[in-house]
Amino acid sequence: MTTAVPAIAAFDLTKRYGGIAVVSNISFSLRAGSKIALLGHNGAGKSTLLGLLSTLITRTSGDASIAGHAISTNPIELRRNIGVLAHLPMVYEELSPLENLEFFARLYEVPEAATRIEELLRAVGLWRRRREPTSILSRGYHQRLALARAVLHRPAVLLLDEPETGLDPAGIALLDQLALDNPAVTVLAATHLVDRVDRWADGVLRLDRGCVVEAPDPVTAEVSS
Amino acid sequence: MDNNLEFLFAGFAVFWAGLFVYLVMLQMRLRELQQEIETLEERLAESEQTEQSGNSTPNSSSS
Amino acid sequence: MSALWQVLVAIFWWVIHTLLEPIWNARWVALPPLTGVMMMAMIVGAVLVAPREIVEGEVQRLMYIHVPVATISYLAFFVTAVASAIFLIGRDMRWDAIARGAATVGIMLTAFALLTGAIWGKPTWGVYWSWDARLTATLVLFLIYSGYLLARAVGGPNDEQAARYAAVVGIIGYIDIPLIHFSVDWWRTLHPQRIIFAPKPALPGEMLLVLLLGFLGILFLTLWLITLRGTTEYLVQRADRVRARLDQLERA
Amino acid sequence: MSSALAVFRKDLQLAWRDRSGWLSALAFATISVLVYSFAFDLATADIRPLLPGVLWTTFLFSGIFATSQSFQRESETGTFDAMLVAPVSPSTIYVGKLISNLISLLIVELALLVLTTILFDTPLLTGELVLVVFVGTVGYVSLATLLSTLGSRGSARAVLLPVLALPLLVPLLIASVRATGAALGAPIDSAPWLLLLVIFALWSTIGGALLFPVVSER
Repeated sequence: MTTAVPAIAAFDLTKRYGGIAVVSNISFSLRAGSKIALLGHNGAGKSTLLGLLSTLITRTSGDASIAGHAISTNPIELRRNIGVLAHLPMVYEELSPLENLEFFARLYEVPEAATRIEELLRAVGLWRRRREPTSILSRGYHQRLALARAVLHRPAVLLLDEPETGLDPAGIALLDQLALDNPAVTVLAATHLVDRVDRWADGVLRLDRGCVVEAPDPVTAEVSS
Repeated sequence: MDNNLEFLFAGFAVFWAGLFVYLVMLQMRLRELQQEIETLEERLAESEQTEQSGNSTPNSSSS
Repeated sequence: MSALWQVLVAIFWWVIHTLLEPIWNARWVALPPLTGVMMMAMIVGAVLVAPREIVEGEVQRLMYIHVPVATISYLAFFVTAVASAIFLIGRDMRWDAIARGAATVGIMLTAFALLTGAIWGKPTWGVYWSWDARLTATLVLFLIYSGYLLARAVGGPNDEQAARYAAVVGIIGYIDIPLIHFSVDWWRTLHPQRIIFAPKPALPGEMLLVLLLGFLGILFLTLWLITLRGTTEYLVQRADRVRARLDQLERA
Repeated sequence: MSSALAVFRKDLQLAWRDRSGWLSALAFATISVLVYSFAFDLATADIRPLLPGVLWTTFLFSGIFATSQSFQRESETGTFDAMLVAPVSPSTIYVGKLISNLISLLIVELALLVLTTILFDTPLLTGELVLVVFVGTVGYVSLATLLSTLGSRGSARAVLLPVLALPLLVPLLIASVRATGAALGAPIDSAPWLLLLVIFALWSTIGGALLFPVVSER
């Protein structure tokens, strides 16, 4: 029985802005393949935690690991295993959807990028309009393109910050198909649509003023850190 | 060659006066800051008391 | 390779703790009196002991302030660069406070150097500003580290991002010095004109002694000012942290 | 390295698609050359000694302006974060950005040289001069690209960047003006200006690549 390495784990992770610990001594571990909803009021530290885990925000103290790679020692390898969706669309307005995905495919060195891009653009319904500048597309399509970019390199872990924003019901169905119901992927998603949570999540991580107040039971096996 | 004493005096005056003013300002600023921190930390201690007795949500104190 | 790096960093921290720590702890006790004594000696030396310069007259006594201040301002900026580097490695905001304090003192010293240089230059060469190579370099440094303070002031006392950015400017600014000196020296030699502030080769004994006194006086003064200023910046950071904590509590 | 190439290709695509970036730099450069020529009455006086100074002040201001614009767009739309999240080191992003900024600015500068050749009918496009312009541009673009990550609210940023960058660029400014003067046949002075320019370019490129990860952290 190989020891189960937690897909996402945090060890006393802290981020301090001046006097305030926006994220203070957060520890948890999430099983691979689990879908966890990250809940909490505004300012509870959700976005900061996601930023810390995706190495976009530098930690003040503590550590975290994704797919066995620690943010303190191996950030580049860690980033190979994560797909990120944040508040900002993070796509180039002047480039077309096709060009956007081609750039990120080169950046992530995705094998046979062309087929993967076509598959994703068809899935999110952008294949017909793949050559138009992204700027003329609606906010919903921006979000779909960002979603396609997040899963482009088939990451094992998805860190989503309110992924439903701007999505119509069809878009939300896409979100479920590509991420929330995808068995191979571990998802930690901050969301405000609480009523949807029990439909897709099998655990809840709740934050209040930077501390964990509710967390799924830690991964049983010894945490290899 | 006259001694340009007035320039010598001007140079010394500029340096010493400037230095003295800077030092005095610095000391005042330092003392003022120390007092401010004391009052702030008292208020912090008080409000943390009321916070502890008020509700028991876990909270971290600042460094 | 990284083992070697670990060893180097360990030695570095050992030097900091064993050598600098005791000096740092004794700073309040030692620095003020030392500065006082040295400054007194400097004044007495400059005004009374040093012989009157035949050619330039009494105003030449400004040299005993101008030359030490101009030289030791480089030390202040060196402290800024080193403190910035340590901050970037250890991410301890106290080093940012020291770097910021040292830069402020450095800028004040360069301002004094430029001022006394102008006052000394007017009667002696009829010119307040003479584009002399070293004076120009001092002016450039003054501008670079004013930029450092501006960049640091973009964020609050505890804004780590602004502190990191300013630290980079502080380090680049110091590494720029040799390049500035080369370019300014060669630039000056294009227009042959009298060398103003190059120390005359044969400075009579007493003058050299007083100049040395001047150096020591300004050195201790600078160390004391950096300590004072650094502590002020640190207290500003602490006050800001406590205030932020209070806001959070009162809002909750 | 291929990721630096990816960033570089994307930036060129962006610059081609959204011409406002470097076109405004070109407009800014052209206008300042005209302003200088009216101010110094360049058309009549013997302009050879003044021309290097005019060229390089224009290059520096328009270059710093364009570099900070390109970074501003990236950080606003979040695409800079999108690159930072990719499994590449920030230094390769820096190299990609540096080369694309360099290429777009070289285009602006060569266009300006052609314009100045016509306006003042002095042969500017000599081999040596283009080399000096290239090395000088590498020097200031690498520093401007590093410093353009200065995050500051509102318009202060557009003013703050030149104030921050120009004192650091004094050695480059002096060396490039002298080297350009020599390339234009000014009386040769002994100082090896091109060597100093090359050293500065190396210094700021290596420094930029090493320090960029620090300034791109949040």
